[in-house]
Amino acid sequence: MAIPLSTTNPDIMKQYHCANKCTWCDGCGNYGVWTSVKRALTSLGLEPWQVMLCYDVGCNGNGSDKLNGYRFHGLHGRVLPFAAGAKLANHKMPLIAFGGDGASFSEGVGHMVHTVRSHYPFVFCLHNNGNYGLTTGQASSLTPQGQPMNTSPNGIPEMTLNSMDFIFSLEPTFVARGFTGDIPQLTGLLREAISHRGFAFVDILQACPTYNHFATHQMLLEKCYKVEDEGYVPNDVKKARALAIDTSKRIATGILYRTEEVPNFYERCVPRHGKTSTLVEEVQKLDVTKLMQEFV
Amino acid sequence: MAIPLSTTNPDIMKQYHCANKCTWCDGCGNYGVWTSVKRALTSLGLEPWQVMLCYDVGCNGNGSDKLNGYRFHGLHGRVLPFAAGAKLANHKMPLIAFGGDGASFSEGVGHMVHTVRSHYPFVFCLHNNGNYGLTTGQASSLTPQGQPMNTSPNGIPEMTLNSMDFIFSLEPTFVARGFTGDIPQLTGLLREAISHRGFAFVDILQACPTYNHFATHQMLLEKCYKVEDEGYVPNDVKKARALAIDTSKRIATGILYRTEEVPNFYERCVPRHGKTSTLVEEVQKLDVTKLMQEFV
Amino acid sequence: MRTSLKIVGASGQGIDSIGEVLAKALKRAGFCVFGYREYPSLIKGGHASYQLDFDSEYVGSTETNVNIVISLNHHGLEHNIPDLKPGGIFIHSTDHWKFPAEHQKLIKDRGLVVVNMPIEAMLAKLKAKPILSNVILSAFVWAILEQDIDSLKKMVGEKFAKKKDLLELNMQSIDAGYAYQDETLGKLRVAAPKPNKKWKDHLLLTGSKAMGLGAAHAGVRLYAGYPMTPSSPLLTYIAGIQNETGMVIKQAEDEITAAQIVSGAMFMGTRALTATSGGGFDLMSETLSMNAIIENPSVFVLAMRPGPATGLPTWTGQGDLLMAVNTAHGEFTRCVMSVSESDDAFHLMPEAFNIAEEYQISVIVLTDKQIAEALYTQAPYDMKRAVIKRGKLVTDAKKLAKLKGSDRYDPTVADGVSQRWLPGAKAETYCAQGDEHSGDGTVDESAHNAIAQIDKRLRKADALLKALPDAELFGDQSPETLIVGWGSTKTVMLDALLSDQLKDKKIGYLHYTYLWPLKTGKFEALHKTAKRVILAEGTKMGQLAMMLRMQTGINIEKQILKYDGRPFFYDELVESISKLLKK
Amino acid sequence: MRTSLKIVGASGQGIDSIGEVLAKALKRAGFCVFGYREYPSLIKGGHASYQLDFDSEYVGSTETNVNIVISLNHHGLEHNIPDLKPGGIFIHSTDHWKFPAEHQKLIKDRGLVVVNMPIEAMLAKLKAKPILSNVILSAFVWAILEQDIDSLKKMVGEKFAKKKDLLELNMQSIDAGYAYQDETLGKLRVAAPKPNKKWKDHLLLTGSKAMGLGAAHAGVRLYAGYPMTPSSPLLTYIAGIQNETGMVIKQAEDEITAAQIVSGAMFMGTRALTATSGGGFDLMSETLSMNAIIENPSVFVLAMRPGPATGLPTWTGQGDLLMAVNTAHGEFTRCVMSVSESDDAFHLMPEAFNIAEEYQISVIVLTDKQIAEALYTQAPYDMKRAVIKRGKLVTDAKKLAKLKGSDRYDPTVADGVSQRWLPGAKAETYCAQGDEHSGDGTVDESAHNAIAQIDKRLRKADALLKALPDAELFGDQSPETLIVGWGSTKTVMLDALLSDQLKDKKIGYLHYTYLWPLKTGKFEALHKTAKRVILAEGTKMGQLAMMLRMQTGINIEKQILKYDGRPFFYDELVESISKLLKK
Ligand SMILES: Cc1ncc(C[n+]2csc(CCOP(=O)(O)OP(=O)(O)O)c2C)c(N)n1
Ligand SMILES: Cc1ncc(C[n+]2csc(CCOP(=O)(O)OP(=O)(O)O)c2C)c(N)n1
Ligand code: SF4
Ligand code: SF4
Ligand SMILES: [Mg+2]
Ligand SMILES: [Mg+2]
Repeated sequence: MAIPLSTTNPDIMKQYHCANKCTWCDGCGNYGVWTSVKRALTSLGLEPWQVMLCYDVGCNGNGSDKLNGYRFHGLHGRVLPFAAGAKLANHKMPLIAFGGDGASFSEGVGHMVHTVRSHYPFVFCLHNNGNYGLTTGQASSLTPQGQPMNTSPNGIPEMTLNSMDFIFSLEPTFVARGFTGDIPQLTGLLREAISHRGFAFVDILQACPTYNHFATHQMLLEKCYKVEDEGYVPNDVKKARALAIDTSKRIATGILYRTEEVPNFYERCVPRHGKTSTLVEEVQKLDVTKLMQEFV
Repeated sequence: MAIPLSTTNPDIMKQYHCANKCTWCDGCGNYGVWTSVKRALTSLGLEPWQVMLCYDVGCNGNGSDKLNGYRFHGLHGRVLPFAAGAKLANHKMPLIAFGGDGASFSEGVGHMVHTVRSHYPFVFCLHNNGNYGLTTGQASSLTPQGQPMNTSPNGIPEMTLNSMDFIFSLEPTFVARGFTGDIPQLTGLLREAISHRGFAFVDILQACPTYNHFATHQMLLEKCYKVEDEGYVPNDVKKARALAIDTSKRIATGILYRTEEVPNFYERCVPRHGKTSTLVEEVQKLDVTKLMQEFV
Repeated sequence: MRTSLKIVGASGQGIDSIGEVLAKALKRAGFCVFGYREYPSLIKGGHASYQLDFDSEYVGSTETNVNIVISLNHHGLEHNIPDLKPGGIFIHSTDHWKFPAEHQKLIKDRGLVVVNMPIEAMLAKLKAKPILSNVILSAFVWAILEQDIDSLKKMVGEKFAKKKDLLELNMQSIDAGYAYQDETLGKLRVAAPKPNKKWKDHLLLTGSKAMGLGAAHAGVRLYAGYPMTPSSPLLTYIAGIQNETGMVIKQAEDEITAAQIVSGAMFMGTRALTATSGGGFDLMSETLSMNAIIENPSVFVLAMRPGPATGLPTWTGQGDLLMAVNTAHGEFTRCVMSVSESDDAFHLMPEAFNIAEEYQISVIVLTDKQIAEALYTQAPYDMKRAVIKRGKLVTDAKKLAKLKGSDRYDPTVADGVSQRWLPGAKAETYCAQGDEHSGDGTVDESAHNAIAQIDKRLRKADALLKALPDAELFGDQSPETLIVGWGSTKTVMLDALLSDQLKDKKIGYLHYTYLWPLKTGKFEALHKTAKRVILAEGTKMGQLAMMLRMQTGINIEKQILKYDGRPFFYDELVESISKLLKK
Repeated sequence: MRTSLKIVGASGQGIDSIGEVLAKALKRAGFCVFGYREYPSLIKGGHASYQLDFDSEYVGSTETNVNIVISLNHHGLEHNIPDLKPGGIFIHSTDHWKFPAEHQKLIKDRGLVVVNMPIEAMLAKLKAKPILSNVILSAFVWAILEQDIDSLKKMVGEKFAKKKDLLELNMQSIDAGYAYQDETLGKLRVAAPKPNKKWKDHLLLTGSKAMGLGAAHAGVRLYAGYPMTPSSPLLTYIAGIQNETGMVIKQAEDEITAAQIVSGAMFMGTRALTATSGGGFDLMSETLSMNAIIENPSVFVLAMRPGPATGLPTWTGQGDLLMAVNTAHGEFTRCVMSVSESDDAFHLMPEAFNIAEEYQISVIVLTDKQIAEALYTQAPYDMKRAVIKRGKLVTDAKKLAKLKGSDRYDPTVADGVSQRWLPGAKAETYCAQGDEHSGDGTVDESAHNAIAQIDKRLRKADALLKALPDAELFGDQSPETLIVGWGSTKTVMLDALLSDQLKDKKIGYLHYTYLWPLKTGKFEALHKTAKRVILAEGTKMGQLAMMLRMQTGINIEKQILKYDGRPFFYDELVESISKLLKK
């Protein structure tokens, strides 16, 4: 996809505006993601009718009717395969999918595994607020083990999932981390993610003042730093993995890993080699006379 | 669980015998697993009525009626959570679950993720034959990428899943690898797995002469070696992981990693602290008079 | 005479806390209270409400219009004026509000009293945090209702017994709120009904909590679930009492997992429960089918909300009945039942497990958002009534020794229910086999075996149908008008039948607790003599009527259907029925 | 006069290859051939069979007894002697076999001929691998049927055209097999029916392949699936032709994924398909519900096998009808149709996609293991017949420019079908919203909006019901006996009605292709005049009868039900009907 870079256009920003009021809690990190997405798309010169935004169910998904663009808000945990199908059908249209940590590492964790290994060419934003927000604060797989939550007054008996080690075990080609407290950075990350060849995983550390009292906005502000500020080049998968996993003292944000060398799923589909049209454009009656011959 | 160790008893072996004839193809690795399981249980002095064996659906599951023991043969991809429920209900009964690579890394991969991180105390045998046997040879997530299979004549477009890196990202407490060509070793691995405190993951490289022509019995015979022969001690998770992942030249078999320090799920359930009975034994009418008080 | 009040505002503003305090205080003062919550699918904000209807007699429903509205923000001022009955009182604390013309007219026509309480000033005076405005408001309402201040203080006192510092401020807030009534406005009063001592010792609880207590009482030892409104309150409650009950609680990674975990646990012989809503139940359906062929007892709570998809996640409906009866592949016996209020929400739990174990089948227990979250006044549950029945479970060592593996799924048993023994029992073993199988679980794909086993599994439906109670007839016992319904329709219907408009109209209400297999004897008999038959249901399609027609051929043409996410309201239902009586 | 032969042996022994070679050779020789497979759920071993019934007229069914049995192992000797008609021939190569007494008696009574072919010796002489025994056997049967050796050679020749070395050996094997007939046994013959030229240019293909061709023809550009018998052959076929069709094929990680992928692809505006069996369909049901609320057209093929659970995975049945009609939470419009053989398996694919797009709903296309794997003789498909209809899809730039986002789900449209435009179209955008929503997909939980939208989505069912064709009446057009059925029952029923026993009995067969919404006009009319009504169905419960009663009140008491995993067999069905005619 050839994305027209950086034609910043105030007209476009306006087009994303929508009359519906945001309904997130005060101080919610979802506001930051919402703003960054609009900015990133605008800065790429993409108008609402040119983009497809797919939302999972959760507090994050409640943003689906708070901006313009072609949008989809489907089932809890299932946004990834829907987005994959959408992208394969019209591979020319930029697509961003959004989902929570509950959706992505519990109900839909199987899709996460297979989306990464499939290298579908789209962007995924993980709204990582460390809990099930919309269902009022249950533990997700990413909630720290000792933390009492709704339905787990004694804390969870399971180990907290090390999400980055997990994602890296699936051989991703683009991994970034942002933070809802830094909108300019997040905007930039999204722009880069959209221009990635394959599947772009963007982990967004998201404040949830209502239920997440263990990784608060304040704490994230203190711990997050930008890798590019320290001259980091995101082309070594081993280094990237170590950097992504270790969040004990500091939390690395920015593009942590990227390679443009690996063909994406669509490119690897042999039947599509040499074809320029999209599947959407190809819907018509197909003459199967030749295919019938083997049966005569 | 206190397992009576090594009371080898020919009488018990006989008790596992069942009149139904095996229906696997000639040379199928399932024969090896089947034999090892009976031997391991016998050597532990466990009679059929004392063990619970849970089978997934696949060629492996077709073994469910080829030996004695309390057995379950359920749905494709779902054996892990059923086994977890069974074990939690009667934590005193040794339990082994069996499943294929298709079941475990596609349909049921979400359960795999959460079973490992939950540390349920039972054994899982992965029948790793690198394909969907029972449905006639489709690619699984573990089939090499270039390999043409039923439904993927051009080979699969997805990356082959690095199953061991994946499993280690979930912080397992017991990881072993066996091979269907070495029944004595596999028998020993199963014995150790049964005595493990938490979730024991046993990867069994299984020959499938009918559909797997890329990791054949012969090839496995040549590449597999026993780690204990080289003085390996399976207590360092980093070393274990590296050993498990790299199968390019040689394939490490034996117990690759083990720790008995991590409490299992049942042990971490606060309401069960201090209780000695099983949930099965506790079924009776509970007087809820006290619980009603808060509502008056 | 029923009286009602309603607190409105944004989610998260404390609506529920005022509602709960007042509800309990009213109950203790001798009223039967029914509480109803409305809120959008948002964490905070949006327009939510908590309504209390109370009386000296039983109340199980909500009226459209109320005597008092307490509005916590300006949304209430915008929307809820029309909700007041003539003479009603509107309480708020938004300064300089100007009502639009049509509201001003309403206020005049209905003689409404609007009270702008200076809450901020009162808080300032008390040096209290905004949260205490809830207490002030409660106390003010308490005064309006002419209730005794000490009873309110006692109740709030219990809550803060361990936090002395907060206690004092709470008491002062009560005094302030209560006093505001006398001092500032004089004799502003809403005549409360006469209290009746009998309610004092009743419980006040939601259907979800009733169900949770029922499950514990039924011997449930493991609960696995995944959060989904309106089944989450059950999970939250059961998880909350885990340290008291000793249950194992598992918040599973998804609904399939929850269903499989409880299936595994039931298979071993404990009692285990899961609950979900429509979307999660879709995912559990394959497990339902699995349990059918391995003849594994299991109980699934299906808490309904309007679909399809996410639909109206925090609202109510009865649209999943046909799905519960027909979902999951293959033909097999299942039992579908529905709770209707706090009483059967408790008592049907042991019943569901008994049926599951006696017939070795899955039981689906329907509930809905209304039942799950409504607040009921409930007599303390009788600990003697339930009996734990485990059907053909063999535990005796001698009997176990005589069993053959092939007894487990012996297809020749008359009622289709074969002997069951548990893994770990010293006996011949068997395989719980998902493929078609012979008696001991050996795979057997022969035609004669398939027929024998399918017949076996479906014979259970005949036996079960015989054993199940028929629908229950309330009201007139030889009704001229027969109304058919199920689930949460019951309590509002019973309230409606006692209304002045309907009480002499010879109406019978036939309530279906057991919905599948469907017993139709009573319905067919009553249908013959009734002049008119009506279905009342929270659906668009009239699903119970479809099922009754399928089983009897009888078509119920008159239907009162509601599918906007709200339960039937008392006055609205009275009117709908009245209209149909004229036809 | 129909003739039949059957190859029996273990799975993996080459049964299918003999069957397919003979089937094609017979078709080319001028016969209509119907092929039927039976095999256990195992990769190799077990007892499997491939039966060919052929005639000069159309055959769409299997007889219980055959003229020739070819047995590839001793299991056949043990089991299949009773399958032969009087004068039948049993071919095997197991030396020293001794038939038990009852078989010896059968052989005598029925005048059977048992041929022990020295296959091993013949192979040795040819220096050929065991696999060529299949060719030898085929040629021998060919000779018994008095067919021309050259036609067989030509056919086998085509197969090995590119492998010259194998070709030679194959030809020698044909000669040897063919010659064995003449030389060794003299004039052993089974009189084949008279050939009829018209079949020569027909296709010989399974229902799955017919469906695959139909899907490609319908404009399907993406297929996502997960292997599950009996839907796998469709996946395998479509994947096999991907380089010719240019389709994107995705073997998904599970059925939920497959359903979501095709939903996403349909949403963008291409045509995409998935297929599964009962267990996989359970998992897809939540997606069905999702597509209902976002009004996303989609097509699901549900290939039935007997459940519950794994059940009889390689056998056939019709037990998932009620599930297809009722599964998935919430109330919404769906269309359920069923294919019945190779002709409609093709033609219903464009039809299904047209309905999906015209009504913006999900269409469930039922098939079963019988249709999926049976071999049909089929006239080449007419490339002109199908028309691609995309309903209210707006693509014109001017019209797009005029659209408002709120047109997408405008609830005021008369037929419930609002305008649809695709992501990427230069127009106002909208949200395909899983929560209840207003016209442009904004979440709207108000009562009036919920009613408007639910009404909208269910109005489509009225429009669809009107547009759908009624059931089709075959046989007598004013029948004394009315038989009702659907799916794979059709071809065997039509064969049966032409049988000597039934052809003059004034029987009409009412075949339902469209099962939901259910059109009942014809049924009700015919029911009035028919003396008796019979349901014929591959279930235990008589599901179509349940549905017809639900919709009409009419109870079909006489039912021919089969639920042992086997399809209706020709002679068996004739007999069952005959019996009921006497009642
Ligand atoms: C099948 C199904 N199960 C459960 C739910 C209820 N549900 C809605 S959102 C959600 C979890 C939300 O957590 P997360 O994905 O982290 O999103 P957040 O609200 O935190 O942004 C759940 C369990 C559902 N809608 N569907
Ligand atoms: C829900 C569902 N989907 C698909 C199937 C069909 N199915 C049966 S076994 C199997 C895969 C088997 O592969 P694997 O787990 O690797 O076991 P193997 O046969 O190789 O031992 C599949 C797809 C099923 N039974 N249920
Ligand atoms: S609950 Fe948390 S994530 Fe949800 S809206 Fe509130 S702050 Fe945001
Ligand atoms: S297909 Fe493979 S795994 Fe299955 S029985 Fe045959 S050899 Fe074994
Ligand atoms: Mg979250
Ligand atoms: Mg496998």
